[in-house]
Amino acid sequence: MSTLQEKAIPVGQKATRLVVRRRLTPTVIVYLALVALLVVGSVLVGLRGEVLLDQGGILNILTRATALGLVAIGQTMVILTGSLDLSVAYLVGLTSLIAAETMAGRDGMVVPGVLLALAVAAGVGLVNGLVITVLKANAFIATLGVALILRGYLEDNYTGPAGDVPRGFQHLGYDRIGPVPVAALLMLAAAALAWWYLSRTRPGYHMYAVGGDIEVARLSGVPTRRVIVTAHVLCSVAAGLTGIYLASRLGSGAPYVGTDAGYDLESIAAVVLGGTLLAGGRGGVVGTIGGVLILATLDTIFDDLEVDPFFKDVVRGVVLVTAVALYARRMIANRAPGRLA
Amino acid sequence: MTWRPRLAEGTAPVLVVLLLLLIGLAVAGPAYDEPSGYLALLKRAAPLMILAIGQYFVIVSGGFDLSVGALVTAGVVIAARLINGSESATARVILLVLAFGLLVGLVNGLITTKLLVPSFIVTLGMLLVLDGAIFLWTGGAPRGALSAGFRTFGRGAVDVPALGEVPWSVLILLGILLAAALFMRGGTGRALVAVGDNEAAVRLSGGQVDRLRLLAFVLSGLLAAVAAILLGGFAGVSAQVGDGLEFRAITAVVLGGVLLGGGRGSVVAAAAGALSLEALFTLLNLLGVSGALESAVQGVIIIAAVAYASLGNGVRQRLRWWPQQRDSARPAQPAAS
Amino acid sequence: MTKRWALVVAAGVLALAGCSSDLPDDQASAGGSPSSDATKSKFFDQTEYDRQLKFRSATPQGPDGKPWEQMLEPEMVDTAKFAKPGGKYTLCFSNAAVNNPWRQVGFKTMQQEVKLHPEITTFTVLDAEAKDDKQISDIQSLSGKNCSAIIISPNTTATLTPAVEQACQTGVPVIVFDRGVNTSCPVTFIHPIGGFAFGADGAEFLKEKVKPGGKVLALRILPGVDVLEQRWAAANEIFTGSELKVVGVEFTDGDAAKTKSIVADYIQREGRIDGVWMDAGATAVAAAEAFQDAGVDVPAIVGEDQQDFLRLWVDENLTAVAPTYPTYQWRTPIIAALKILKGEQVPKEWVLPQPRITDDKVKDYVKQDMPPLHYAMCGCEGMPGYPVPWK
Amino acid sequence: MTPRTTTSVRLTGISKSFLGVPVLRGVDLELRGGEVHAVMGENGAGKSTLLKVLAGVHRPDGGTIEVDGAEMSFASPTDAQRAGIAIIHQEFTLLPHRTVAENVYLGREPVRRMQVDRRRMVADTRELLDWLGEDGIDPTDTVSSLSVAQRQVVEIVKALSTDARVLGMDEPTAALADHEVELLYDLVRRLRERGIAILYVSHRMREVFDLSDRITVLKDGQFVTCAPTGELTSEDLVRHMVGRDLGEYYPDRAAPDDLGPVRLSLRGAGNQRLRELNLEVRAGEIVGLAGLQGSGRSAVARAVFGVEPFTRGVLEVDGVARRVTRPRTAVRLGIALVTEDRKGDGLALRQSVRDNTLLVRRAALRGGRSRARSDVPALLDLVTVVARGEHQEVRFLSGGNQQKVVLAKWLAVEPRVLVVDEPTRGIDVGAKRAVHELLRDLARRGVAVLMISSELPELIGMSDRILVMHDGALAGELPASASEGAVMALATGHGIGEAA
Repeated sequence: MSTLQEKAIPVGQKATRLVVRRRLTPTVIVYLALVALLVVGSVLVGLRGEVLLDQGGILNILTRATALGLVAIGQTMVILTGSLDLSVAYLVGLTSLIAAETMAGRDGMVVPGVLLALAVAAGVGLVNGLVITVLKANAFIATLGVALILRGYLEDNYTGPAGDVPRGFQHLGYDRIGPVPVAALLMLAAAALAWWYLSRTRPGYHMYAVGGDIEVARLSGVPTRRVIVTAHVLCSVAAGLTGIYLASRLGSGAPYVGTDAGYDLESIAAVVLGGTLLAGGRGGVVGTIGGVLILATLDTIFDDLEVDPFFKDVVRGVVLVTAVALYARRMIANRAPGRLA
Repeated sequence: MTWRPRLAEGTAPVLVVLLLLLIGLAVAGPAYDEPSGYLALLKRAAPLMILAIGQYFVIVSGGFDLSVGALVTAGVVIAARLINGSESATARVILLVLAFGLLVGLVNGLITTKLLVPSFIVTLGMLLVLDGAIFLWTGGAPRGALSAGFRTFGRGAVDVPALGEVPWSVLILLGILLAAALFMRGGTGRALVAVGDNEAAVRLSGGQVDRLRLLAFVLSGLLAAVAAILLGGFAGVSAQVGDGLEFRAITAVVLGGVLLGGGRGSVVAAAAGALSLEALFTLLNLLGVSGALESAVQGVIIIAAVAYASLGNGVRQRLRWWPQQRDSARPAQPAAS
Repeated sequence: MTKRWALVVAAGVLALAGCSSDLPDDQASAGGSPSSDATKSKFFDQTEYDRQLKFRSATPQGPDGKPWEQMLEPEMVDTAKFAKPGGKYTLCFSNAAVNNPWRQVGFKTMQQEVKLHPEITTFTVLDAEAKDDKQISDIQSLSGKNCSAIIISPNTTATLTPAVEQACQTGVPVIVFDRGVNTSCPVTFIHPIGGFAFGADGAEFLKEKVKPGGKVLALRILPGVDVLEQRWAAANEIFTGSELKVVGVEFTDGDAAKTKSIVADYIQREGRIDGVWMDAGATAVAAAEAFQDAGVDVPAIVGEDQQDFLRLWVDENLTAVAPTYPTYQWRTPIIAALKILKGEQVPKEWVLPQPRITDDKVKDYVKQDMPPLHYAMCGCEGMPGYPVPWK
Repeated sequence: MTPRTTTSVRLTGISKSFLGVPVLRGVDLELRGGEVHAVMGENGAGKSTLLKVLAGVHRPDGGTIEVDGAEMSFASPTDAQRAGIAIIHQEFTLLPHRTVAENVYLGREPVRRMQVDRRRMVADTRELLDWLGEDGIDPTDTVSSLSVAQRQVVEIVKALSTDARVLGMDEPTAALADHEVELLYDLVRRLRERGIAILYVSHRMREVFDLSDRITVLKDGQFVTCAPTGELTSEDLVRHMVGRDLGEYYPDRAAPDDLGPVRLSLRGAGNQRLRELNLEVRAGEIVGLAGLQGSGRSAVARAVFGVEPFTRGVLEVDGVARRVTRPRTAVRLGIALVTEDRKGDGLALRQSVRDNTLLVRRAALRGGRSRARSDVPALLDLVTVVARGEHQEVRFLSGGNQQKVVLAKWLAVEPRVLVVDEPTRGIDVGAKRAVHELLRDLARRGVAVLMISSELPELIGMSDRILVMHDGALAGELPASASEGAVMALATGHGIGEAA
């Protein structure tokens, strides 16, 4: 193509810009911010004569990241697919109860308890997915509706913590290797699995495609409905894993363990903080884990500094908006001029 | 083309639902034999309806406002602390609360339009900031007290000729609803809907997209402040007065057939959605449905409403559209080859 | 799935192979774990009910006028092994939350109590923001700090038991107050008499004030919270044995607007309500206002010791009673901790008196300058600096 | 990986209805390997539906599809792909944030040991690109970094990667500039040489004559005729398509004394993409603005309208120098812009015809409420919109009617300068003619019209004079009825000396 020659210079420029852009993806920014936060936090905590990243500190950060991390991994998948899940918080509570009640203190029931909890979670995810794809309800409303239904079920059937987890199973929640909790490792393993799934497998590719442009995906032969349903099932299963983990940690199931922690909005915040586009199609689990670690680190630093819990909320809100504003600026700067408006 | 009364797209179902609920109320509760029962319902529903009207502006222009619940709490807590029982401070503080709502809306809108952060995230952040900041300021729990004058708007009633005692909140609601309906019929209102539909088209038609969206957030903030005044007036100081109201308002708007993502729906329907929601709660209460199942019923209903809107609508539209296309086509002529 | 289980197994093997676990040893949980049927059973417990009702009339031991230092039928335990003379104590406190006015008033009272004791050099507080999981981490991290004593106000009973056990195992004295845990490992568990007494106080009042056959409306915050369930269980017990007619039991979510709506509905539906029982007083004012707004007299009503209710009571001359769940109990853990660290005996279960405010005393508790949601039974009026921190 | 042997496809008696309304009524079509078979017809004639039936997007209600003599039934696009049929849709079907290879294999990613075989994907994509001679595109490039033409190539590679031997193209040149169109022609011819059967759907007469071997004409869902291209004239085609003779295409030009004062003038105007522009448009005339895509002709429109404003020079409206830095200012000065992307930039599709008609008036101007009610029907009559009523949502209108609504929206504010960018893109012959007449009518009423079009016959037919752009500057001016050759010479930068 002869005409390409006259474009040779701009293409060159574009290439250098691309390199810069690749270097500073939101994921990279998140981890740079995490490192900066750790440094600043260490200094601030150090000024009080304490150490942020001692064994206890690391343990704290990782423990706090575990449950939110698991939920956020699932949430990443649905958000990447262009959807959203507001039902995870109640689902975490529900699955913790199912696991703990099935186990009822018996060692032999651990596996059935876990499997049943995951099965129920998958079922809820399936409902979410089907309501969105078949009934064509907006994801926000669909999952809000399912959340309300779950809430009704929980309120109607439970009056507080119930069920009992055998001691053997509690090791999942309490064991650690050095300063690293086993559960955090499992969470990271789940993240790795999700990363592999999203960036290496066909269904993962299709999630990006559906989130990027559902029409394009459909015309290209991507089974869009199946992809959305799968994303929701996986998200709910991740919430189910969170419920199981919390059951092991709490020793029983607790109906409001998910909502008290605000896992619905907080997981969305973590995902977006991690650089995933709320509209879908761009981002990934690696960034999400970074986002979760930032939130967990902030929490730990604030605890060490004994900051008023209300102040924490203020900072969380500001951090969230600032981060997303930063990503938005980068996107505009990088966007090729094309469309009129 | 003759003008005829016309319901905006998606309005009819919510009116049917509302009618059914009101009939249900009349059957289930003796209190709803007379107008005063419905007036009481309207009074109760007024804050949510006003919130829904505010939320409508944001949703129809393509956004979300998750901060209204926190803003209601903030409004009540601020008013209580500043008034501190003093009657003379009332008027000043009411203006201040309204200004605060306006300011929060302005910040939401500016961050959304200038920094291009999705409104979902902006208002989620604002929710966190407000929740934290307000209690940081008051040291954890509400302080001070509301004056009787402040509470009149949510609590009191006024004699209206021919109607008798009408609660202030109902009058305020009707005023706002009327203003909102007129606003939406006017140019700016229509342009706001068009922004939710196609921002670029409005911009290239010379519209000020950012200013319109900003306006939507400001209106939402302002109306949340009004709702705070009514709720604070109705029920007094409470630290959790606004809990969950954002989701309830969004639910109401969606129930009213307004499209999430913007571009379609009427403000009257959004308010009707809120009234339906409140009527539903009252009906469930009258029927003795346990509080626990209430949320489950609510969940089923909003899913059904949205599914009906998107599924039912598609079918109806196509039925309507295709024959029309045929009419407009030229009469077929034999091919001359 | 197999993969993941392999990981779990591997983790288990690692744990066996000497990797550390923060899971407390089994024998520590002498109280035993709750069985699922126990927590789901009816909340009424005759023995405990009788015990609490008896406590109400028992004479407390301890200094007069300082109910936070008094104790009912104490069973003292020796704390010599925890004695750590010389002062310079670091007290650590894992708080469930400060998310409601009751906890706010309590926490401020506790902070002021700490200031009264120069031997406390550091008071470290971790706030769990009402998250069980965070409180477990908080307790873990407090266990790792050099605390002289750990005070815990658990977010929920069952779920925090393992964490409390874990804290016990560090050898540092552990003090639990407000809600309990299912283990006897803490040195002392501090609480007012309890929910049955609270519920009974209100119900007995209505039984006395409302004419037989009168209609009573019971308003509850939400189901499932053990303390609140006990209150209702006791009230229900008393109502059942009376000639009162309970026309409705409703949950208000602690939402004033909802409360008002519910009460208004009942006034319309029943024509007349003769008594209102509440399991917590936060929305008592809203309930009373519903009557005022409907243009009828406020009937006999049960509230709590919040200022807004007490003021309304005095101003409107209500027929009312205010059982309390006194916030002065937040002073006691600090006092107990210091006793323990000095090697003095403390009760294994430190039951505090739980007064109720009646018509004759109500004026003493009204403090015009305090915030509306301030709890009168804070035991804080005599503290230096009062009333600034509470305002 | 190269396509296998040639294939032939035969559609017989295809019919398809949507909710009882027939769209295709017994259409026959035969397609051979190594030919370019054009399908023509007005909008609504059923071209796109036919293409979608072939692609497995729609299932026909009746009729048969045979591929190499074997009867097929396609339940999905995947089925059609398996039979060697692939479609390039009118809109781009690429994900901007994904790489070329990921886009090419979207939905059909090769899998090896549970993972997407990325190496193979990239290698195969590169092979296809090489086969087409498109080595300027790297399979690992992100699509957002490619030019429009390059994206078109990726689209074609995507279709070919399915092993397609039958390629359906729906208005493939719609988004391309003239020089890119030439490249596409080249590509299509190469595909033909390699034995691919190409079904080519287009509105553009010239393209069809340049490229196709045979032409099938559809009208109202029915087969009208099929003939070798050489046996048809453009007049024949038009007659077949509309069922009547449209006669001369374009309305009369302006007479010299129709011209009024200068409405719009640029002196030394420029910005990042434009250099030293000097031009004038008078009341009553239509000035054509020609140029290859990328020459800056649309940039002039955007600059005049304040989207990407001029940073140098003077812009005068009615003789007064103005700074137009945003569309709002332009609108208030009486400048109107009909953009090339009417769905993306021009209309709020879910809003009613009425609301769209009043959009500019409401968005940019104040007041006028009382006048609005009586105005709208008159405006819609003027632009001859066919709709169910003024409350019908615009998305349910045909492309031509939508474009008329766009024009109505501008007429509602009575502009003095009207800039139209590709005003007839993708609309049928009848609507096209209506738009042409409307533009001329506006000129007669004293509007200064600046018209941009990549369809040279249209531009030449409509304009009173033609300005040609090349590389961000004016290359020259040509009188009415200049030849296409003369325009192209200037546009490609060859004739600058002689014309200036």
